[in-house]
Amino acid sequence: MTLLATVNSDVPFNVAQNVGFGVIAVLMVTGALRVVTTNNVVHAALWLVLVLAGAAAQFILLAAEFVAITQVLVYIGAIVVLFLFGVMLTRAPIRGEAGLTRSNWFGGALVGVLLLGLLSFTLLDTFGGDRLPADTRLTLRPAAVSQAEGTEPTAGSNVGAVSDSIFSRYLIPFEAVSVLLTAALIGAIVLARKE
Amino acid sequence: MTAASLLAADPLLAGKVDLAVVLIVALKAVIVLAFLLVATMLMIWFERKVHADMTNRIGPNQAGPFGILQSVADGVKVFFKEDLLPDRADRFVFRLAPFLSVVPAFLTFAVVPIGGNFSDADGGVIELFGHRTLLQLADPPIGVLLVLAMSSIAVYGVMLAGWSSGSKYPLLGSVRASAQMVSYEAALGLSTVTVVLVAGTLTTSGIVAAQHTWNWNLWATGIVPFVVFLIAATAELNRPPFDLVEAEQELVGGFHTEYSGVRFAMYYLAEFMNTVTMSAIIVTLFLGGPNGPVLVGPEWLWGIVWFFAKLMLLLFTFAWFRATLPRFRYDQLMDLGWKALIPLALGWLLLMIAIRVGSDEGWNPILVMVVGVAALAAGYALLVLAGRTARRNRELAGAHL
Amino acid sequence: MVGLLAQAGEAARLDTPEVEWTALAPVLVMIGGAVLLMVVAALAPRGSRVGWHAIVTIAVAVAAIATVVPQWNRVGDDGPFSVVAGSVGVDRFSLFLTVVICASVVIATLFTDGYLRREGLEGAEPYVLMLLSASGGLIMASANDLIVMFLGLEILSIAVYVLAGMHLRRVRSGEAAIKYFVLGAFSSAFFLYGVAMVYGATGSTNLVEVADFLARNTLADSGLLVAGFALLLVGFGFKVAAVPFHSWTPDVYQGSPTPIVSYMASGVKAAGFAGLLRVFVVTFGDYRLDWQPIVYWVAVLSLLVGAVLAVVQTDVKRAMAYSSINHAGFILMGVQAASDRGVSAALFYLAAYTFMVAGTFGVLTVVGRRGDGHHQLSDYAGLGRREPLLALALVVFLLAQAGTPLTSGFLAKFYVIDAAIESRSFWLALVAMLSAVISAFLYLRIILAMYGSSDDAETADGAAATAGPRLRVPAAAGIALVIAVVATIGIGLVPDPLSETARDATPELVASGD
Amino acid sequence: MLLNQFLILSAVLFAIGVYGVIARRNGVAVLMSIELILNAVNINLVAFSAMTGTLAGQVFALFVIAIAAAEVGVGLAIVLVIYRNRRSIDLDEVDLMRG
Repeated sequence: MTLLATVNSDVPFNVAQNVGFGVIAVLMVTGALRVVTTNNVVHAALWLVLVLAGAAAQFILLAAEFVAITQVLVYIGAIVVLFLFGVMLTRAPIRGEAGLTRSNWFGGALVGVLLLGLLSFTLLDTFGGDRLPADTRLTLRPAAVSQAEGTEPTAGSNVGAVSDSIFSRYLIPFEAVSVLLTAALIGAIVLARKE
Repeated sequence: MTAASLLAADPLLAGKVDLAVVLIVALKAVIVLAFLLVATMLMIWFERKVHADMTNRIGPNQAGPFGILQSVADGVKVFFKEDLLPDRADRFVFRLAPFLSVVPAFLTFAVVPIGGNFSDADGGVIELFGHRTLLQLADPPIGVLLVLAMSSIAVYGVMLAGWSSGSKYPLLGSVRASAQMVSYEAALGLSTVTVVLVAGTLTTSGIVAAQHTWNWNLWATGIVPFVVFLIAATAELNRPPFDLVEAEQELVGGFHTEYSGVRFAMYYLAEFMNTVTMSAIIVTLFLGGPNGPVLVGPEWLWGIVWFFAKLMLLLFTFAWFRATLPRFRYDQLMDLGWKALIPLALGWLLLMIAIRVGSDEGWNPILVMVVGVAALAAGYALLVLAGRTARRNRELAGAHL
Repeated sequence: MVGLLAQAGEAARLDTPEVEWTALAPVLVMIGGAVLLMVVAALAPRGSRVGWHAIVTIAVAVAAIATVVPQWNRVGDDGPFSVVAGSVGVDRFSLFLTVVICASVVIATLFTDGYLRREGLEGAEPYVLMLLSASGGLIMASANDLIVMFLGLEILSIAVYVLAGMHLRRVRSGEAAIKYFVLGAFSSAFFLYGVAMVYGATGSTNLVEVADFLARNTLADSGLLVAGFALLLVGFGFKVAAVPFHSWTPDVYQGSPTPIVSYMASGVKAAGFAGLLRVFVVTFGDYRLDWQPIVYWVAVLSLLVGAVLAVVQTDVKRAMAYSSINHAGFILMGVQAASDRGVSAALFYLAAYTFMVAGTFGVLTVVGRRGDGHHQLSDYAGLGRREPLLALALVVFLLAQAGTPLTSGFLAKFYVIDAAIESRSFWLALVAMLSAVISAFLYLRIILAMYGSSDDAETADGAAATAGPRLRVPAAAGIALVIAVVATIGIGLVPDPLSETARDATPELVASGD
Repeated sequence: MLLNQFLILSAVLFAIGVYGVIARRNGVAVLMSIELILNAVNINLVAFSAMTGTLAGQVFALFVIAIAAAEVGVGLAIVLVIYRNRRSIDLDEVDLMRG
């Protein structure tokens, strides 16, 4: 792939990180499967928490600690709590209910497997055994990637770089998010208030 | 590789990670755990004693000198009590919920710097067995966000306890409690942002370092965020006067009505543990952490001493609240959170930002302050007006019916 | 405070990009107007007789249109440009669609006012949400970055999900909202996955950089990119209601408040096509051989499914939903051509379609009566005698949709078919003409029902006349109908101004100046 | 670590989420499946960000998280409307309109 600097092939193989990835990945997939199969909505929410926490852990493996903590703060701390509120307000039975899954779930499974097959084929075909670069300092523009080659991996985190880019290059998206949240806020109140 | 650079933010892990380093980390973990547990035990005793003194009672006085071992005695008693599992409960979640209350408290405490001298350029790094380290279990680059994340995760313990009990009052209590905690998180977060703005960093050690030489955030942020944080923290902890979660007259025991034995003890413990942790966070964010004058004796000791002194002061304050203030009503609680604290914290944050931008741009600080306060006043007037209109509309609708 | 002042100097200054306010004016006016309306509505006591919410909304939309004019000239003088670190591009394409979206807001607002009064739902929130949604559409039209594009799409969608479910007492409104929401969120997630794929394949989300990358490098293996195309197409296809992502359309159109449907069919569709054209035709233009076949088949399916299923409906609102799918197929022909002529044909179609479809649903709003439930074909029986003017307006809109000469619809269809033929998609053009013939049956059926003189219609007319009072056409709705009729016939008679403007409105990607 | 480790994990989550949206009947459960898909997207974005060394992926992931929050808020409000009207959030019962 053109974007990957060729030097990546000599990135050492870190056993601990790969084992960590494997364990977390297995937990995430198990959790995700339980989310879509369990008959109890609250249990589904808890399995979802497992998946989300696993994703946060993967972000840390990818040196994206700010995304990871945001994931925990917003997803686990707010979104799933919102789900639980929703479940309680709509009185989910504590023993679960049988009819949580459609009888024609087979079609869904087929679509899922097909998509997975297509995507994995494409990904394996495109990226094969490409390794991730050792340097985790991120830059704004892709052109800088080639220049980063050969520099010493520096200590430190990307939090500053991420926040700087939000207030410079991604200023418009950042402001757009605030408009989005305003719209969602007004919308949710319009729908949820009692007349 | 990738994640290694993250760890390197801690001076301990910057170099080669050998056995000694691993042992130091383990030692720190044990110390933090033990410290928190002992502090919690003492806090329970302390609060009961203070509360008793303020209400002209004696309080615990049987176990140990001044009844200081009362918590241990209680613990032993509770441990041998029968552990009931309600028939209609969701067993797995019912068992899981207490842990979800305890664990966030521990994790939060891991980022609190409990000692160290922050007056030099090193920023609180001390020498331990020939290794340089901070006197805190972990110093992630996103420390403050971790604190906020953990406080939002603490909701799970409450919410799931109520739901999994399979009974009416616990469910009502838990919905109340979690709505309260979620509501006050916004105020908590907004006042924390003010601290981050002033300190210019998200790490707890950095925030403490920015407060050396008496430049405490308590006044650096202009006191208001501290007050908001203190009130919001009290509500977040479900402590009096915001303890209507367990308003016995209305809800029996609140979300943990169905819990007994060890599991109940865990909730009891978690409540006080969270109080200790939250106090430690307030000390870190607003009261300068371990910063303080070095008097006599070894330098490293004084950081810890000052940290403790400040912690005790806050714990006393929480006990004082409990003994003095009457419980809020639910609508008052929500009004205070949404209509007073959140606008106040947000407005103050905006004012701080305006002053900061003004000094960056070289504007006249007095003018900035005047304009900022005027804008806030206008905003407040709009808020009041909108509230009044809404009330009138409601009355009109009521008259219509 | 001391600390604040002391540390102020230490912090490193961040290079924040220059914000060119004038370039963002239309979006800012819409958002500012929405916030202002919300604030004022919160302060003013409820229950005033004048529909000032609607008046403010229209004023805001018109002001947004007014801000377009100087920029149109500026682009003419200096060429297209991009602002704020290259995340927003201003070209005549985005300005053209800004006007189209704002116009659809104006017309939908005029219908909404009467609707809300009739249903007892008065309040500022629907207008605020419509303005916010339209601002999302404007962001999409001028997005120069896939992140911005996606955020625009979400702002657009989230507000419309709520508008669909706005009629809280009507069960069908809630059903429409949940269907729209679930499928909309689903398609947004696909869109996002597609963005991730494109980012992985090209290393950037900025459209200029993506286009640059694709122009400079020949990907040995474009599998990832094609997967990205397909997933992006799902997202856009959903918004513009193209087959096979159309399954929500009939239910949502049928269940949502009718004036909101008029906005959905015009404004939301225009925004969806804005994104589609900018991302596919302009950015991925070099890879058109990879995506053209997909769009080709989507267009064919939309044309045929929309036309055939529209004819068999008995509910007029539902039939119009299928007809809008058919129209999406026509506009997709312009996309599929992937040429300047195709783009301008699509733009012309969108502008013409906005007026005719908004007008159609406006008539449906009025005929729906209190409760918004009278949409069966039988409800239209004898309308030609009871409400001759209203019926005449509907006839104009329906004839325009069918593509009758002397209406805007004829030229709109002519231009897209011309563009398809120019790009040598003869079969597609043939399918389009066939589908136009099929869907003409639907429009004729409705017209016949209105003017039919059979005994059957006579009795139905009598029954309706005795059952309910005369239809009331609110003044605002009347104005909107006049605007729509004038526009539809006007464009049909004097097409040159619009077609020349559409020809000028070519999209261009420009990197940021810094 | 290989790039594809993360991408395949993301593809698996994506597929599971798609299955969930199609196969689940409960409104809240469907929303959860959508969250699975959004998480798959985020893993993709962050992995590509690490691969290309650009920030866009991480920033985009942050925005996706914010959008997810907004979406869930609105989604649950809609589910509540449905529940109020029919005392059930079973999506298969939402079928007044057919044709």
